Formats: sequence, structure tokens, C-alpha cells
Amino acid sequence: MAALEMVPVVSGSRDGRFAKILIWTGGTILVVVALAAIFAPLLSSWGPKEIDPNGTLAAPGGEHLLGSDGNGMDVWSRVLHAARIDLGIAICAVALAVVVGTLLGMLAGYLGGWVDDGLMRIVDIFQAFPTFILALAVSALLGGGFVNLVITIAAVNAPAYARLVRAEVRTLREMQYIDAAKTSGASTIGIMWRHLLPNSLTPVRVIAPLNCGWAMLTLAGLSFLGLGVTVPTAEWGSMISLGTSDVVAGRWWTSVPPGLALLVCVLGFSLLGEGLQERAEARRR
Amino acid sequence: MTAPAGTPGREAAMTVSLLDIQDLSVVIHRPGRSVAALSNVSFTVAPGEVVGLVGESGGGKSMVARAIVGMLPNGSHATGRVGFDGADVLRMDPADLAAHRGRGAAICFQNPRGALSPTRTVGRQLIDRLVTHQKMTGDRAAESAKELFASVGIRNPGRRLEAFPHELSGGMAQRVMISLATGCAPGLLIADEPTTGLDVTLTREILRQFRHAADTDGRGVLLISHDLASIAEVCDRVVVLYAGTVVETGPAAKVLREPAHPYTRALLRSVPDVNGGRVVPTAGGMPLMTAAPHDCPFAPRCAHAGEDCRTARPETTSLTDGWSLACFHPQETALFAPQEAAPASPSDPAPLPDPQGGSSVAPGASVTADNAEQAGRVVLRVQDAHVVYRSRFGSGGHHALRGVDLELRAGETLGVVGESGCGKSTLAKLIMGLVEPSSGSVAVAGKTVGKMSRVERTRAQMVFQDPIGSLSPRRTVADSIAEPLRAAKVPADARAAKTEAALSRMELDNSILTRYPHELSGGQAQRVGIARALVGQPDLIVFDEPTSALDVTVQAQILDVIADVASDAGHGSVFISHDLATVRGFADRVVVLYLGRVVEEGPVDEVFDRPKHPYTRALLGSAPRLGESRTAEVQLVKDLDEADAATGCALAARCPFVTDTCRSQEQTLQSYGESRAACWRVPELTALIGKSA
Amino acid sequence: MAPPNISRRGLLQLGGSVALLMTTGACAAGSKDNPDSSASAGPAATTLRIAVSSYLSSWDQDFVGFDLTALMMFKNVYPYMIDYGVTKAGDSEILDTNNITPTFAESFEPDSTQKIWTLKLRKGVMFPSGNEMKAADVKWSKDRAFAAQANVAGIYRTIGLTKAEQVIVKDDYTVEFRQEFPSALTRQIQAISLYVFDSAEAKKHATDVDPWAKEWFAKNAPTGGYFNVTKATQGQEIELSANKAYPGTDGAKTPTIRLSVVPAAANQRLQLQAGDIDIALGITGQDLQDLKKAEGIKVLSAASNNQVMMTMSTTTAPFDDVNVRKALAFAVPYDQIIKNVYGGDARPVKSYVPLDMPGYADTGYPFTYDIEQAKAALAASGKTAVNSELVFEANNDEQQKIAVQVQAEAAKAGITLKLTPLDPATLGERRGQKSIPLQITTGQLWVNDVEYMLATFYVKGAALNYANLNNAELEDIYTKSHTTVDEAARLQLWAQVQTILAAQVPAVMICQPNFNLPVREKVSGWVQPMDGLARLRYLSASA
Amino acid sequence: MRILRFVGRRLLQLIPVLLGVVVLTFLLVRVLPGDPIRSILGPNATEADADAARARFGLDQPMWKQFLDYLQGLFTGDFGTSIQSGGSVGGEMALRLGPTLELVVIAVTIAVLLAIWLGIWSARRADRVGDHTVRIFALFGNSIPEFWLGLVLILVGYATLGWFPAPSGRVDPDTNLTPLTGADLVDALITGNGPAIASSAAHLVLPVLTLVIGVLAPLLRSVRASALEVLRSEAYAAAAAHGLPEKTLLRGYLRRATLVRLPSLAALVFGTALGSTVLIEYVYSWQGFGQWALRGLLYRDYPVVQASVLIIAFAYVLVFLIADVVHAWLDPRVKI
Repeated sequence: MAALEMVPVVSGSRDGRFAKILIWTGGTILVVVALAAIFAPLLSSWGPKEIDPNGTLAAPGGEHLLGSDGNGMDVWSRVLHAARIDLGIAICAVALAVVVGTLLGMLAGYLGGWVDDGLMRIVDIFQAFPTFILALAVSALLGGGFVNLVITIAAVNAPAYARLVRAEVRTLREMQYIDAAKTSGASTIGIMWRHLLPNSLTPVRVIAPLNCGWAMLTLAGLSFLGLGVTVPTAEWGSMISLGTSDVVAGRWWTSVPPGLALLVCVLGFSLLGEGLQERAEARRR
Repeated sequence: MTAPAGTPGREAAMTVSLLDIQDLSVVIHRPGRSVAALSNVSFTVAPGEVVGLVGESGGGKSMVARAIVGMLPNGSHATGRVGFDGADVLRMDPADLAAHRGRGAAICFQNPRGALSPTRTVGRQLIDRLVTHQKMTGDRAAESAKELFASVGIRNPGRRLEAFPHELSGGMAQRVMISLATGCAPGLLIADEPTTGLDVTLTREILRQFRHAADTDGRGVLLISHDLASIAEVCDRVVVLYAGTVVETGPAAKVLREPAHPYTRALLRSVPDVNGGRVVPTAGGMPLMTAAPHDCPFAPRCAHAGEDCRTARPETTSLTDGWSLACFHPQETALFAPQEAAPASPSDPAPLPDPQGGSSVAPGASVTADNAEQAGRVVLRVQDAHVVYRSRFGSGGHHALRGVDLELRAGETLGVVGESGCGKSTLAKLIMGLVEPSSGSVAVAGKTVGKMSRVERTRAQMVFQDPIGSLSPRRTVADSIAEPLRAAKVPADARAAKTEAALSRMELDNSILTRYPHELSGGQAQRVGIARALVGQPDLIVFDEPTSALDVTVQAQILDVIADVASDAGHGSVFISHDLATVRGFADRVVVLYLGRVVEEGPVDEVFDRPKHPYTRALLGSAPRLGESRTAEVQLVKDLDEADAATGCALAARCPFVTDTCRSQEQTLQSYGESRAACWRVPELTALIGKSA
Repeated sequence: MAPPNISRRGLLQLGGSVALLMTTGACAAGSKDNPDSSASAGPAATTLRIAVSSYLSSWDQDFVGFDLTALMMFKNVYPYMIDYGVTKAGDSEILDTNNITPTFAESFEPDSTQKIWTLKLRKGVMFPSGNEMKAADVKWSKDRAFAAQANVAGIYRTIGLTKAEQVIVKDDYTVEFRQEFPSALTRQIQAISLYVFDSAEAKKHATDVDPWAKEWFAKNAPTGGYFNVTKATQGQEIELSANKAYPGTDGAKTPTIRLSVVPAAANQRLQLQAGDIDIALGITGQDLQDLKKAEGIKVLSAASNNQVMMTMSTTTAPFDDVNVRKALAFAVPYDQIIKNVYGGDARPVKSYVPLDMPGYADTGYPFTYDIEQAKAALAASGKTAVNSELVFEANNDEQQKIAVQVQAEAAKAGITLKLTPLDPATLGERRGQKSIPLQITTGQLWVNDVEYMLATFYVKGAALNYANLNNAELEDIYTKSHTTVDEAARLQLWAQVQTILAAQVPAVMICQPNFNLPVREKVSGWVQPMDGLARLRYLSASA
Repeated sequence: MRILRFVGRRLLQLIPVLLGVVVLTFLLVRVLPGDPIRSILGPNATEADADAARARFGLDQPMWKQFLDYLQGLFTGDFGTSIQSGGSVGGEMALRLGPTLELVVIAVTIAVLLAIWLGIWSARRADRVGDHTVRIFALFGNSIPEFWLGLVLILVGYATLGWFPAPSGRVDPDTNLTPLTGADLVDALITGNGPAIASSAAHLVLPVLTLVIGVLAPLLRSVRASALEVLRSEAYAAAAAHGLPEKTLLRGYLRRATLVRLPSLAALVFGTALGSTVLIEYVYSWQGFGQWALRGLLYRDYPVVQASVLIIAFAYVLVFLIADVVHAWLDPRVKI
């Protein structure tokens, strides 16, 4: 009866539950955002680039649910449609970064020697390169389209994955099952593909959602500096950027809704990532 | 409220219990499931008494220890009473509990290197205890710490105080752990698996420390171990746990020699004996209890179980003075009756009749005459192999093997023994082509290992130490077993057929094929590992400590399987182990490795019964033997890590018979009778040992 | 019981530390308030605080790029020998481009051939170094300008000055400029070029590798203008103080002016509203309309010659076809842009010649927003749909908004525009290649004359001829105009120019936005610069 | 001595990385579209003028020659001449580096200290309300775009409450601070200029706060996870089971073991913050390194871009080196 009075030096068996709450909340947010993105045209009567001939900066309510912006475009519609670009770029960029980073990391980690040295120096160089300058340079080089932004943000993130996977592979390659595979006559590529790849992705799966959130913030930052998505394509960062003066003037609706959308979406990724991380840690114990 | 150290004499203490556990049950509630970790456990420990708590993993041993210091895991629900010096630990308030921990009961943790804080010097950690529990101040504590270190056998304690845990060897860390626990001046000292992972030459020395604590300081000692045989000799009494219940309690000698409970008997018979006694495996594994059992938890595995065992739980009944057990069908026959009649001798290797109906493993006998014509084929030849692990920067490196020669024929089994760090695993990797020899050569079935094609490499197969870790976590069992076939480009349907055949030889069901490694028990995983080694019908199988990670009864099962596999005439086997007893079970010849060198080599019975080299003698002398306690005739003088490698004999630094010649001359293998040993003093040794004894 | 207590205390500690952080700030801010409030009573009038969007890229006018902040600073810190006078336009004062008067100089007059111009210096005008401003300084400065082969050397070509030898020192206070041909624009060109360095001081910093002391002048402000730079924190702040040695009558009215760099317009606005700055030079668009209603702030407003247009390259597809150009001119929502982008504060244009320029005729641009006519024009070109990129400056909100409005409407006429914002370097490069089909350009003609306009925009080889116009008739008129001095004859020519341009349609003339400057109410004396470069000397602040 | 050897070896390893950065930057800026010369010439400039300007900056030379000249300059500490301003890049950079470093160093230091304190606090209360609250708040902070947060803080802290000075400049010019390092608070402290200390500290509060909120979450997460790992480790359990008092446990067994993994993350955060302060600098009119580098990039001011990338890369690898040394100092298991 008195057992629960016992003082456990460390608490935390409920970790699993909080992790679950985090994962569910984050997941739900992202699903809602994704649905909003998919069904954006159905949820808004205005097109995202449609200009209201009656003027700009209409207050929320009436014709425009969340008002209109300085170009006379419907804020609500743009916030919804922007989710397509933001989510799309963030997820594609992280996916690309994961693929490239994993490949490099695995080669470096498993082959070791000069391959490792060479690849890791390249990764060092890219990582030492200031994020924004790299992003700016790539986007200036390639222009600001969807694909190019994906490449830009992937280029910024890939080195981290290469490092992560390399570290993981260096641990894994000492595992007995790798020795077992070698003695079973598996080829180098076979070992990498069949044994190292599936097992080295565990930490990647945890980091990737957090990274998606970060990618969205980078994208918004680039757009804020005018180097991201070109107007009039709806994108949260550029919408916030265009709306900053309006906030100062008390016209909150041009900048606050995209800001909140961005916040909520990044938070969704953060919650999901935090939850996954917590669950992974709980499992490790 | 805490037991003052050293006050009560042993005799007086026996009457008063220090620890009095009554009807303790612990249920752990986790989301989705509950685990009955302990069910109605009762036993006592008196001051000055050493009590052994024995059982396999999952039996609830550690939970008892946690309950005693009031550190049950979250979600635990405990009932009953953990009486300590009159108070109930389960009902202590935080302040009392804080005072109780350490000063009342202190634990020596199982994995001492993990239990020492990595970022604090061991000296500081000891001083923390002294300051807290013995109210010492700085200088006094430092002085006292030095003394404590010295008393647990740490040489150069002043220097060791400044060491960080990672700088210590396993044995040294265990000594430090003991000093930390005794530094709390506890009434009750709890040692959780204190000798796991330690080399045999150290085990006895460590166990003696606990006996010492009980005898000289009058502490109660609770020794927790899975290995009844090894701790029995220092214990006054033992308590055997199975599935959270106490199945047998009694004086150590009684329980060891005449165990009455079938589980205790199974436990003891599962342990291979260095004298060549047989291993009798018990099928099945320990169940995970979700609630306190209503029947005998051992019944499903028990050969004597009747209907009563399956319907009601046996009460704990007292047999004689202090001996009690929970069983409807206590066994009274002597455990080793036949053996005691005919003590182990090399001239009598024939398999003994099996009274219990389990399959038996016949040591040495597996090589039978009908294999003789096959035996001509050499499957492994290692010639003067050296392996040096180079450090990445600069020169130097670790010389793991120094000039090893081996030859093995098909149908033969070679045992390789030695302590940790002797180069056993490197030898395995060398044979498998996982490391390159720095010089010398390795050939499997006549082909040099380094020059083999992928398919040829599969001619040698290995069974690994960590059964689950050697299976790729995200590959199914079927995938893992078939891997060597895949390399050999065997078509998919043939692969499936061969996989199933190998599996059925391992007595595993086909349903296991689609499972993943983490869904397997250790025993199942190791059977899968053996199936993988067998599936391609290799020329050579290397067993690298295949049972060291397994529980005792499971180990017996696996050894049984391995004995069967090793007796195949089609391939040769190399069996590597730190545990001499398991090697004796089925090797034809044995080599003893020490610091990368072969120090003794010969037919298994010759080496085990008439060891030549002082090191072999020390190893064999330290190995636990069921039912007898004798001190080793040769005791090494230092821990392995303190022995610095110098020229001359590798053992020189630790050998009690060392002379200047030993220190200056490299020793090579010389024939002494049927075996060979790398020691020039072999002829004088018998006399020398007699003198020192 | 215990855990909640602990956690509550922990939270309080957390709150406490944040509060501490804030009080530090509050104290500091508070301590600053006191001198400030006392300042606003008395000495506040002596300091004007101005926010600009960027720091000047260099102090060296001979080697600077087209950097409006820098050019504005130069007008105030370099001694210019002549400058525009001031005239009234409505209730505001503006610079009078037709009335160019000597300032640091005594006089600047031509001989009868209009080819030799004589600059006479005043005696006793001192640089802060103590050196007197003499003919040698003018000569050194002009030699330097020619050597630089950059800004001044470029525009001197318009008036026939190409070599350093054409600048001759007559005596200590007299310099002659010998042009290759007479020009109606000499005064105007010299008004923007005749600035002088303290050559004696400069020579101290010259080296063999750097004979013109470029390195020194890149970092160190020039001296001797209306203001002296007393402090300059690179990238951040510049403090100017009035030059007491100025010999003329229109010297600086405010003793100290402090310019600070505030890149974000929203920030400038906040500071202006809070009274932390007096003049905000980086506020545009909607903010201006808002500030008109703000308390304590007035928005100085004046008509401007600033032209906003979209130039179409007549040699690049699809605008190499005049009908496509016409189609776009019909497809631009002029009124909507004036409303949405400028809040109505802009004048629609009816000619390629800016409003208020002599010769302006409101028949010069016969296009209004009419999608049907646009479609018809496009059909006349034989196409139903065309694609082009629309280039504009990245980070220019105004241009971006125009582009968005144009894109939406042009699409209705079948003209698909891809918006392409370019950073300065890329824009510069692509303009150099003359391959941008359609781009937004804005600018003021520094000389209020159609000849100058032609020279700038529409003749072959003109620097800003982004339309790549090469029209024989226009070239003829341009050549003729050099030597046509008679006012009526010139107006005649300008009428022809407008007819030709209306037929050629080299650009879509969007509007002429008015000039607006938000200032604190205490600021007075603003003179509207026709070149967009503020003359700070007229400014003063009332207490 | 071992530390020195380690540092020496690591510094040698930096050389190929920095050389790689130099080469990559050099090529990258030249591959980018855009002409650095056109933007410094007036609109009237002819091709001849442009060529003259190109010659002035050595851009008429073949690429390899330009690179060798640049390298040679680097070895003599000469970063070249800015195309935009004509001034020495080294000098300009020195002016710009101070303010940014001041901002980032202060912010990261505060964030690290706060993360340590909150992380351990949180871990010791794992899974209780306080723990969850702290973590969720940190996640919120981490999810807000910095430029937006900056604007909000300005609106609240400056425009509404009036507690903080105007977001322009880094110190009140009336305090007559003598610039020494460019880091105004440091300069004020060195010169003992009281009003300047107060003013520069007040100017720092909001930007520092913005950065701290932005970078706190990953640090906090790491500290909390490490602390939990330590709390749940056998080593800690052993110490607790031996009845050591709370204070000893916290100081001797929890804190240092928790911090072992923090340095490399802190270095990463520092590197990221250094590379991305450009947004904060913009919002707070903080004329630092980021703004300078960004402008350099926009105008293709080759020497400026090259120098700024090199310096950031150098700072980045240097910070990682420091982190490794700190790590080795914290964790006796690390061999150096």
C-alpha cells in the first residue's frame, strides 16, 4: 500500500506518455496543416494571387476572412496556399539532405581511410561555411525557384546528416552482425545496403522532423531577405516580411497570420521531433 | 537505527536478524502491462552472515536488492515488509531512508565500471562516502580512503585515488566498488553479481573480500549471483529465487550438495564442470510473471511435476534446521551420485547413463573412430601469426597475437582458453579474415584467408558471443540464416529449403523465420546463429564464447547443441572460451593463450588433468568446482593490468615461481609428455608447489 | 506537497532573472531619458537626427557607385563650387534647376563662344586643415576625376570635356574649362560635378602606388563643404557639424546633424513616432499615408519629377514588336497602381517627357488601361500570347508591388510575366548586357531638359537606353539640339520627340509619384531637391 | 603539454579545411551571376571605364593569377580592397566583427548558462508540470522566426513600454565612447565609461534576448537529456543508493557528468548563430558582420565575401576546437 510513497531517486516512467502526447500533438498539427495545404483552393474563395480590384489592406471580416494585404490579395487564401510551398520545400529539402548526407556518411564511416578523410574534410568545409552565406550564394547562383530552394536548404543541412550517419556507422561497423555478414560472404555494397543503411537511420528519423522545422525557418529567413520565394507566390516568410510595416501601423492581419502559421507548423515539427527523441531515449534505457 | 560496524560478534549476530524480509511482493505497473517481480519473498540475513541469493536473470534478485535500499523503480507497488534493524524500509520517511541508504545497507553494483561516476576520481567518490557516513573531515578521510583501498587489495592506493574509473581494469573497479560500499560502513553489504565479467583468477580473491567483511567487521553480506557454484564456498546460507519466488533456502553446503528443489538441481546440473562432468540441460526458459503465481512457476520445465504442481502453489516448508523449500516433490537423490563413485579421470571419457532422461553431452567422446578417415583433411592452418593493432597516429600499437601456430583437421574440435585480453577474440577474427595477420599466414581448407573470394570466405563460419547482437536488427531470421547462401548464389527456393533444414536441426519452429532479432530470446538467437553457421556446410566453424552471454540453464541447452554440431565429421571446430569447464566439455585438443602467446597446448584431458604451465595451473585452480572447495595450487600475484609487458616470459610479472631467467628469456613451447608448454621450469614445478603449500 | 513548492520557487527564480534583465535595460533607458528631456528644451534645436536606410559605401565621390545615400552625403560635405538656387513651388520650397548660382565660387561664366568657361574662386575660403581653397585644388580635383575614369569623367563627355588638359589654371583663384563644343547643359553638368578636394592635405596621403590617395578618401570624409564630418562610425552613424568657414549666405542652419542607419523601414517609423529621430529618409508607400495621420509628425509633400516606368527592350523578344509593346502599355492598370502602391499620391503621366519639364505635352503617351485594346494590339502582332520576364530590384517594395499588379493584369491580356527580382550586382551586369526584355526603372533627370532626357534614355549609346532604341529621327533631333539654343526652336524639337516616342513605345510610363518626407513637426526649412539629394543646410528645428 | 600538442595537431588539421573554404569561396563568388564592377560605376560609364575599374581591382588578370595574389595577400594578413568602398577589407572587417561577436558571445553564453540551470532543474523534475512547461516554452521560442520575434520585442519593449532604447545603433553617441574593439560594452568597460556601459548594455538587451530565445531549445533539450541520462545511470543510482546527500549528488555526480556533451553542441549553436545573426542585425539596425557580409554578397564585393566567409569559417572551426578542449577537460575519458 505504501509503495508509492517510496522515493524513487529518478522518476520518469511516464516519459512514454508525455512522448506520446508530444508526438500526437505534433503529428496532428502537421496533418491539419497538410490537409489545409491540400484543400486550400476549397477552403478559400479567393485565389492566392488574385488581386482585389476594390483596394488593398482591407480589414478582416467582410469580403476577406483575414483581410487583404498590401497588394490587395486575400490573406487567408495566401496563408493556406503558402503551406504548400513551405511544407513542400522543407520536407523535400530535408529528404534530399538525408539521402545525400546518409550516402556520404555511410561511405565515409564504413570505408574509412582516405575516403573518410576526404569526404569529411569536404563536409567540414561545407559546415564551416556560414549557413546564410551558403544559402544566399546557392540561391543567387541558381535563382529562387522551388527546386533551387530545395537544393539550397538541402546543401545547408546535408553535412550534419553526413556526420550523424558517419558516427553511427562507425559504431555499427564494430557490431558483431557486421562481422557476421562479412563472414557470410556479403559484399561491401550488400553490407551497406542490407545492414548498415536500415540501422543507421534510427537517429536520422529522430532528427529529421526537428530539422524540417528548422528548414522552414531558414526558408522564411531567406524570403525575409528577399532571396527566397519570389512574389507573388504565397510563402509565409515573404508574407511576414512584406507585412512588418503593417504591424507597426496596427494592421496586424497581413503579418500575424502567416507568422502564427509558421510558428504553429514549426512547433508541430518540434513537438514531433521532441517526442520522437524522448521515445528513442526511453527505448535506449 | 543503523547497525554499527564491527560491534556484534559473529556468534551473537547469528541470533538477531539484521535484514528480515517478510512476504515481500513487488508488482511493477507499466503502461500496458504489469510485472510481478517478486512474490511473497521471505528470508533473513544476520550480522556477520554471508547469504547467497541465487537464480537466473529475471528471477528477481536485483529487485530484492533495490527493495532493501528503498529504490524500487517507478510504478512499483510493494507489499509485505523489508525489516531492517527493526524498522520497515518500505515505510521509512525520506529522512530515515536517506540515513538508511549507505549506512544501513550499501550495494556493490554489478557492473562496477558503470556504477562509478565517470567524471569524478575514485578517491573523491570514496571520500564522499566517508564524509557522509563516517563524518570524517578532509585529511582524515583521505587517509582513511588510502587504507580502505589497500585493504581491498589495491596496490599503490595513493596513486589510484587520483584515477578516474575508465582508467581501471574490471578487477580494480570491482575492488574500488567494494571499498566504496564498505566506506559507507554499512550494516548490510549487498553485492550484486560481483564476479560477473571477471577472470577466474580474480573471482575467488573478490569473493574472499566479502567473506572478510562479514568475518572481521561483522557486517551482514548478501551475495547475489546467477552462479551458485562459484559463490557457494563463501556463503553461510543460500536463497534460490525462481520467477520472483523463493524456491529453496538453506545452508550453503546442503543446498549445493543435496539440492532438493528441481530448479536448484537443474541450475547446478546446467553448469559445466572443469573436471569433465556432464551438463544436463533443462528445456524451456523462465516465465515472465504478470501476477503472483497460483501454481508452481517451475512446473512447465520440471520433470517431476505432477497435477498438483500445476494447480496449486507449493507452500514453503521447512526440512531441517534452516533448510526450507517450496516444492510438492522434493528430490532426495544425490546430484552427482555416479560421478562421486567414479571421480573424473582421463581414462574414463565414456558417456554416463543419464538418470534424468535429458540428452547428455559426452566430453571428448565426440571424436569417434568412424570419423577417422575424414580426419585427415586439414581445415585450418595458422602459421606464426602475429597481429598488431596500430594506433592511428604515430608508431606503436597493441600486439594482440605473437606467433601463434595452429592446425586443425575436419572432425576435430580445438578449444582455446585464456583470460580477457589474451587474444582469443583476435584469433577468431584472424581465422575469419576479419583482421589481417601482420605476419605469418592463415589458411582455411588450404586457401589463404586474405586471398579468398566472397564465396570461399563462407567456408569458415563463426558463432558469435552476443547472440542477438550478431543478428542484423532489421533483418528477419530467415534473411540472416540464408546470408551465406546468398553469397554463394544459391537460388531462392533452395535457400529456403536449406534454411528450414538448418533451423529444424536447431529444434526451432519455422514460425520463427519471419521474426526479428529483438523478438527472440537469447537462446533462440544463438540457435539461429548456429543455424547460420551450419547452413552452408562449411569446412570450419569458430565458436567465440558462444554461451557467455546466456543464462545458466540456457547455456546448458546451447552447449548441448554445439556438442552435437561439433561432432560432425564434415568440418573442424574451434571453441573459444574464458570458461575452462565449457571447453573441457567437447574439445579434443586445447590451447591456452596468455597475452597473445600460446603457453600450453595438448590433448584436452592431459592439459586439464595434468597442467604443466604455471598459468594453466593457476587458471584451473581458480575454476569453481561443484561440491568441493579447494584453493588453487598456483596463485598469480597481481592483476593482469598491473603486469607490464617486458622481455622474457609473458607471465614473469605475475608468476610466483619467477626467476631472472624467466625475465630475460623468451619462452617457447616445449614438449612435456603429451602436451607442450612454454615454461622451462615445468619439471621443477611440482616440487615448488609442494614447498609453497 | 514538496514538489509543487519547489517548482513554484524555481519559476519565481526564473521570473526574477528575466525581470532583472529588463530592469537593467529600463534603468539604462531611464537614465538616458533625463538629459534627453532637458535637451528638447534648449540644445535640442542644435541637433537634428535623421534616419537613413544604409550607410554610404565610400566617401570618395570619384570612385563611388550609384549610391543615393552617398551622393546625398556628398552634396553636404564636399565643397561644390556652384549649386541650384531655391524657388517656391506652391507652399513648398524646391531647388531651382534653372537658376544655378555660385556657392563656394565667386562666379562661373562662359565666354562669347560658350566654349571657354571661367571659374573664379573667392579669396580666403579655408579648409578645416587651414589650407586655403585655391585654383590648384580645383585642378587637382579635376585631374583626379579624369584619372578615375568614372563618374565625373563620364558626364563631362556630354559637354565636351574629355581630357585633364582642358582644365587650365589661370592664377591662384581662376580656372578655365575649355569645352570641345558649346553646350546648353554646361551649368547643369558642372553643378553636379564641380566639387573640390583639399589637395594639399590629399597629397600627404598619396603614395607612388596610390597617387590619388584613394585609400585615404575611401575611409576619410572630404572636408570644406557646408558640413564637416565630426564623427563617423562605419555602417552605423555619421555626425555632421556646420562649417563656419562657409563664405556664402546660405550656410547650414543647424549646428549638428546626426544620421543613423536604420535599415528596416518599420523601425524608422517607430523611432520617428517615438521622437527618437526627426527625419526618416527610408519610408515609402503605405507608411507615408499612415504617418500623415500620426501625431507630432508632418509629411512634407511635393510634386516630383521622379519617373516610374517599365522599359521594354526594342531589340529583345517579345518586345521587339511594337504591337506587343503597345499591348503591354494598354494592359497596365495605371490608376490601380497609383491607388494601391502610392496611396493615390502620384500623378498619372501623359508623356515620355516628365511633367513640369519644358516642352511637356499631354499627348505624348496615348495609352490607358484597356484590356480589350491590349488584346487587339497583341492580335495585331499576330500573337495571342507572349511570355517575358519582368525584372526589378530585389528588396524594393514599391517595385515589387508594381510588378505584382502589372503581372496580374497583363495576364488578362495574354501577356505572361515572370517576376524576376535581381540583386544590384546581377542587375548591373544584365543591364550592361542590354538583354533585359522588360524592367522597372525609376529615376529623376538631374537636368530638367529634354536634351538631357534624350541623352540619358533614348539615343544610341545613352547610358540608360535600356530600350535599346536606335531611331534615326531621334538621333537627328538630338544632334540638332546641341546647337539649337533658341527656346522656341527647342520646344519645336521636343514636340517631335514626343510624337516619335509615342509611336515607338520604348517604355510603359506608370506614373510620377510625389515626393514625401515624414518629419517631426519641429523640423522646418526643407527644400525639395530636384535631384533627390537632400540639402541638409536648409534644415532647422524649432524647439 | 598534451593539451598543447592536441591543439597544435588540430590547428594543423584546420589548414586543409580553411584552404578548402578559401578555394570554394573564391570560385563560388566568381561563378555567381552579377558583375561587381558595374555596381560601382555610374550609369554613364563606358566599357572602357569598366575595364579600367576592373584593372584597378586586378579583375582583368587570369583567374589563377588572381587566386595566387589573393593567397599571397592572405599570408601577409592582407584581405584585399573592398570594391564597393575602396577601403581595406581587413580594417572594415575589424570594425564589424566586434559588434557581432559581442552580441553572439553574450547571447550564447547566457543561453548556455540558462540551459544548464533550467535543463538540470527540469531533469530533476522530469515529467512533472514544471518540466513540461519549461520544455514547451523552449520549443515555442525555438519555433518563432527570429526576425519576427525581434519585431515583436521592439514593438513591446521599445514602442509600447519604452523600457529599451531605440533599435538604432549600439550605444548612445552622447556618451562619447572611444571605440577600441568595436564591441561597445567591452569598450565601455575598458574605458570605464559609466553612461556608455549602461547605454550599450541597454542596447544589447533586446537583440540578446531574441537570440537567446531562438537558441535555447536545442541546448536545453541536450542538457535535460544528458542530466536525465546521468540521473538514470547506474553511477548516479549507486551514489544515491549509498546515501550521499543531495548537494554532493548535484555537485559531484550530476553537474559535470551532465555537461560533458554540451560543448560541441554549444559550438554548433555558436557557429549557427554567428552565421545567421544577419537577420537580427537587420531588425535591430545592428551594423555588424552579417550586414556587412550580406551587402558584400549582394554587390559581389569579392574581397569582402571572401574575407567574411573565411573569418566565419575560422571562427567556427576555432570554436569547435575550443569545445573539444573544454570537452576533454570536462570528461576525463576523452583522450587527446
